[in-house]
Amino acid sequence: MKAMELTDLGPLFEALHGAGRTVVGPTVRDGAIVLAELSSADDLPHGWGVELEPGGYRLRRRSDRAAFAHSAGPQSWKPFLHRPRVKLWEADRTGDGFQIATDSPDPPRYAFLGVRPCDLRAIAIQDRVLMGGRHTDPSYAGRREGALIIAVNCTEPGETCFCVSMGTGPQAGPGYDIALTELLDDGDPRYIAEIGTEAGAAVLADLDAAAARPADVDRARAEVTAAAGRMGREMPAPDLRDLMAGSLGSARWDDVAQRCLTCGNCTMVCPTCFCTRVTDTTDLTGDHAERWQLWDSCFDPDYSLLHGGAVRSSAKSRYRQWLTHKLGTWHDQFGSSGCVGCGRCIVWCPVGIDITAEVDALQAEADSP
Amino acid sequence: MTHRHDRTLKVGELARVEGEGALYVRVRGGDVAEVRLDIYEPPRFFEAFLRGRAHTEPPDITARICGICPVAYQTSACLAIEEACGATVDGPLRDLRRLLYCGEWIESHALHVYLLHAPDFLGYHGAVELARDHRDIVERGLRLKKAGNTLMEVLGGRAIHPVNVRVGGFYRVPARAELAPLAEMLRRALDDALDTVRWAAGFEFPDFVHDHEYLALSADRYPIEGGDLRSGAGRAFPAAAFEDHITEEQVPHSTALHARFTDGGTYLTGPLARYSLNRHLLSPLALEAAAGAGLGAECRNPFRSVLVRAVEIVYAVDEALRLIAGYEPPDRPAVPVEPRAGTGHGVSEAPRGVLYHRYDLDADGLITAARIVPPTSQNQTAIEDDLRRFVAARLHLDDAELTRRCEQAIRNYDPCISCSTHFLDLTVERT
Amino acid sequence: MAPTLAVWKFASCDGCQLTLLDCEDELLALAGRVEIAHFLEASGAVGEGPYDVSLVEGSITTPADLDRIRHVRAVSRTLITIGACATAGGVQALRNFADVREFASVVYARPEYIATLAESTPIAAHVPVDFELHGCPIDRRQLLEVLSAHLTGRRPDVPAHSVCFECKSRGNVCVMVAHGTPCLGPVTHAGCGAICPAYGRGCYGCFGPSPAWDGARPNTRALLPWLDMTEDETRRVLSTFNVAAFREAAVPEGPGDDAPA
Amino acid sequence: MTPMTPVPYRVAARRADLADTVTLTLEPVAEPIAEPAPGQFTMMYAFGVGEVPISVSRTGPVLEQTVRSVGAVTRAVCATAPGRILGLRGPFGTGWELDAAKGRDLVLAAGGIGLAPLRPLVLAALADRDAYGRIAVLIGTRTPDDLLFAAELDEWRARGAQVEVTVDRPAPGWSGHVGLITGLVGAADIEPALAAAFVCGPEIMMRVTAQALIGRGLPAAHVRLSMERNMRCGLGWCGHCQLGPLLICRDGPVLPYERVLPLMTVREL
Ligand SMILES: Cc1cc2nc3c(=O)[nH]c(=O)nc-3n(C[C@H](O)[C@H](O)[C@H](O)COP(=O)(O)OP(=O)(O)OC[C@H]3O[C@@H](n4cnc5c(N)ncnc54)[C@H](O)[C@@H]3O)c2cc1C
Ligand code: SF4
Ligand code: SF4
Ligand code: SF4
Repeated sequence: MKAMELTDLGPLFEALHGAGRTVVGPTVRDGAIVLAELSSADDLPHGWGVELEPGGYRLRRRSDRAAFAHSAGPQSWKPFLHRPRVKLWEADRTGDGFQIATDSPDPPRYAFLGVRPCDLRAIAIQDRVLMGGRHTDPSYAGRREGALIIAVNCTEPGETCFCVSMGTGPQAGPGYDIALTELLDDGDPRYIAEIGTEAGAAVLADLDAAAARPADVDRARAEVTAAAGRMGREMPAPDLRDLMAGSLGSARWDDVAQRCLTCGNCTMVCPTCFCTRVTDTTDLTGDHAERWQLWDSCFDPDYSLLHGGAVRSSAKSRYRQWLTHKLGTWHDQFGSSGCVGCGRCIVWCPVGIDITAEVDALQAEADSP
Repeated sequence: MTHRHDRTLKVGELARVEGEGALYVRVRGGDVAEVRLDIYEPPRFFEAFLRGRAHTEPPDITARICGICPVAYQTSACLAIEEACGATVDGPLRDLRRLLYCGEWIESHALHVYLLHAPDFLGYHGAVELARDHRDIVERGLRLKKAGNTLMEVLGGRAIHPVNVRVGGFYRVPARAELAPLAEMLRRALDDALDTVRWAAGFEFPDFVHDHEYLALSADRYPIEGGDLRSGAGRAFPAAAFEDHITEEQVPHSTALHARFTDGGTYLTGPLARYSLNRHLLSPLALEAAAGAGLGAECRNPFRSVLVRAVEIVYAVDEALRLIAGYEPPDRPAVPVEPRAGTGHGVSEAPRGVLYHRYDLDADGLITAARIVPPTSQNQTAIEDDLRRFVAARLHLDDAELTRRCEQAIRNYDPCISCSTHFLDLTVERT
Repeated sequence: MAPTLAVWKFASCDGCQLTLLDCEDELLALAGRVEIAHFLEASGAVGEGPYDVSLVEGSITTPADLDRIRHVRAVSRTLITIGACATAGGVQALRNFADVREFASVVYARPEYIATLAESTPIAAHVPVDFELHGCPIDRRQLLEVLSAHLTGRRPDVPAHSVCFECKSRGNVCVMVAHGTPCLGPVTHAGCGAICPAYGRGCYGCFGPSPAWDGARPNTRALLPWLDMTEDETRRVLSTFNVAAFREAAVPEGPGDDAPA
Repeated sequence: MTPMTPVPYRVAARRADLADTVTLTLEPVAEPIAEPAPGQFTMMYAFGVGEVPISVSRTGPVLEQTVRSVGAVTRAVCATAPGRILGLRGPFGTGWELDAAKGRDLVLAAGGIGLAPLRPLVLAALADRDAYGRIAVLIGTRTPDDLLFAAELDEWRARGAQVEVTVDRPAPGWSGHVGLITGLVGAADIEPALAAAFVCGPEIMMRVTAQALIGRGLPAAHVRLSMERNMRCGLGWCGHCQLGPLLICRDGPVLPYERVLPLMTVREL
């Protein structure tokens, strides 16, 4: 398919807004690059980069005007598709029982601008969990089906990124409507736009953009390929699924439990973590009830509650659940790894626990006689 | 005749006051021998454990002295520490402080007028009982109260013990857009506030006046978030001279600390004092409301304090609207406050009156001594004096009625007993 | 017969019981649903006990209060403690780590008149408590949740997880990771809605320690080195409104976090 | 209507089986849910209180569920009076797959409330009596007073099942077995090598019972257990019911013993 060149994202915003879409993309707020509704290309974080380390995130000024050279931020697209709080229904008491009302407001029609390849894969993984089984989560599906995805190939991996070893980047895999590659020279960035779907083609057709020059297309490819060599981290172990299954009794869990706060940040920032809890509430009269679905985490003490106590009461067992699910049993349950290598759990862990280092240690323990 | 020559009146648990207190009246030979407002709020030792804390901590810590007026504590604490460190907060940051404080005035006054005080005038045990007959009135009071709380929630993060206040200013200042919905809410509250004044003007007020000297802050605007002290008798001094002019001492035959002027005079602080000394600074709308309610240049009937509070609600709402309209976000949320050795004093007008803080800091900014004088402890002498006279003129009433009237008289002062950080504990005396 | 509600106060600032009056939108509905039989801050009418639900604010600091809390327990079918004072001793528990006589002499001219205990203790240290609602002050929505849950007979939705859960759900940027601002959120009980990080400051722990697992202490020690504070600063940040609970949580003995045997 | 919306069912009858256990007969108010297979469960909703997973204890034209009151939701469900409405979602999970045991002897072993999910299996086997060999029902309870469906057991016997009961603590007048349920395994009148086993109860009880049966020569591949984990959705989305690689609401609750054994032996998995 033919690639196009965009010298300015303004018309793209206009086209998306014109089509009634809410554009969500990166912007600077509170000392970080967050995802939020954008009103124009000016809201993009032009000239901002980030410095990442375990437990640390800092914005830094770049010498150029790049809008997408900042690797994964504190959120993924999860809050927009798989919202932290969803009201499932409400009910009112009647004579002998209750009457349930489900109001399903029309989901927003999003255009996600700047979806990084790792996050693109993460969306596919959540699709599998929430829409790919016997039952479909209507709230997720409604938002997902209306979303147009404009991916950005990664030319600037961060210090905590390891998409290459998870096979999810830096080149966007399937699932995008449009994929951009940002080219930086002096002045404003240019973009090579590749078409993934008809919907994407239709958007681009409106822009009356020029076809990209082959040299630029080659350069875009080369920069993405080069990025693959600059990953800040690498996930070790050839077969994580086997390693996890064989490590349930490992001593490393005791070690990590000394450091882990069970605060749940890793699961909240993870773009694939999907766990929710359901809470049934009433008002003071007791005649009106609601059911809400809220983000949950395997680090919550009540997560594994049975009558008589929690199955996983220790921190050790809860960290083990998170890691072995993510890298191991996810394959059994949903046919892929649950980790896309975005590095968020490393950065946003307040005490810098590094998933790749923990796997390293488990591997070393498994290798030692 | 119901009255006896010797009798003792005890109200074990005062209702509708903040905190826990009791009233004790002893009549001997037809004369009032003793009137005591007992404070049995257990001592919490704030001034003691503030020693050794960092200069950044008093706003959060002293807020916990009182859940009814935390902003007052936070403000006086900030002022004192800023003075000690040689920092000044002015311009939009000072305005934001005042705006937050307006929220506390609106909330606290609405609480007192509607939930604590009005039931006395209308013959109900409390607002819930009042609501059974006059739901719309109580709902109006709750709406006003909520407006105050919402203001504090937006600016402070929450209404009780706001988290956004720091020495030097705030942690985060609002964008203009965040204040817009507040203005809308406050415009509606203004109608409720004006209705409140009209409604309270219709109460029946017992004939009773006092002649205490008034003490309040004075500033270029109606005093709220700071100023110098001024009295009705012409005394004028800055916060730094508070302890020169005012002493807290133990009076013979009594165990509560009583604040007086150093020269021995008693005084009263609070809405009546503020109004009487600063009436000219009220906004035109508030002034008009006051006049319409029959409030003159000065008000010396403590029962009419409910009316003055209602006028101050009008003022606080009006003032909040003015501050929001003129708000330009400051370029930084706080001015730097570098610790240094020294002493600082802070006063502000809590809803119940002047609240004084002093801190001595060492070079690292650690507190070496702290002093906090809340309004209720300053007013204790005056309250007891008034009660003595009030009771003496009503000895013909039977115990139940006299008790009821006394309780109402106490509530005139909206005493906040939780605030009484260093009242003496009277448990010993009560046995 | 509507269930009866009583509100009691011990050593405290009144803020937690004020939270009940701060439920402006629900107060009259509540009054229609329960009989508010004993609530001195709101009404002079005192109904006869026993009471179906008692909300208890404040900590135990005087000999007289020791007797009074036993009485309150005896006249309450369900006893719910509200706030850091009642659940952890409050800020006044700082005396537990100092000489209370000396404290009294700083504040009072005649300390010998002060009838006070050497320690400020939570209600649960003296009588059985049916439910503890944390916070300094408690959160209004949580109070309503506890009351409506009680009236319906369901488990209140008051999760014991960390403030970080709420912080991330709310979409805050983590002040600890992104700004280097010390934050106690990871070891603090959720409930406030992560207000402090939303206002750009670190959580100061006013909801008390979040249990790392049912009833156990959080891994505070593992967090401390990451706060990047001096020893004195660390001691101070853990010594505020839940000082007794956090001090216990940070004791440097045994593994900070392991399965109970 | 979404998969998270409860379907209204009326309580047609309520029978107090034990001091803390109640069997409810449930009728759809309008559209019914699909007919559950023995071993499947529903999510039962009590208005305003909450929702919990409960297995069916009778299925077919009449739907019954047997609930032990242990907490807020089960208390509310148990207290629901005839004529009143509960919500049901489901059915969810795997069934016992009785068909796979055609021609074999059957051993059904239950601990406590675990008899409830096994009851539709007993009824199904008895209804198709000739399709199976001998049928042994082994029941362990705490005391004779905790024996579930006591009135029905004789009928099961009369229809050709061997029913053995053991109690942890006998009461005066108890003449039956005393001790762990494993003590009954030897008494089951079956040909182990040609039998299939279905076990439901506390995890530890299921493990030792399965071991004892296998010890008698019953092929491990023919042992099935019903597992229990926290559940919030029943749909495979909420994550709560994970047991290692399994989602119990989707892959279970009924699972082959050989599949769960390695998972059951890991502490806190
Ligand atoms: C597949 C399956 C089938 C079941 N079948 C039956 C049955 O037929 N009869 C019966 O009496 N019980 C059955 N249970 C157990 C029943 O679900 C629990 O007793 C019930 O959830 C307890 O809820 P509660 O609110 O009354 O108790 P609480 O102890 O107050 O529980 C609080 C919450 O914890 C969770 N929880 C607690 N215990 C369990 C548990 N055992 N399983 C799942 N979540 C739990 C629930 O979310 C519950 O709302 C079954 C459980 C599962 C998983
Ligand atoms: S816990 Fe805090 S808010 Fe509540 S009473 Fe105590 S000091 Fe006040
Ligand atoms: S700011 Fe504090 S509460 Fe929020 S995620 Fe970070 S560490 Fe947790
Ligand atoms: S963030 Fe922490 S300190 Fe701030 S209000 Fe919440 S619990 Fe209290």
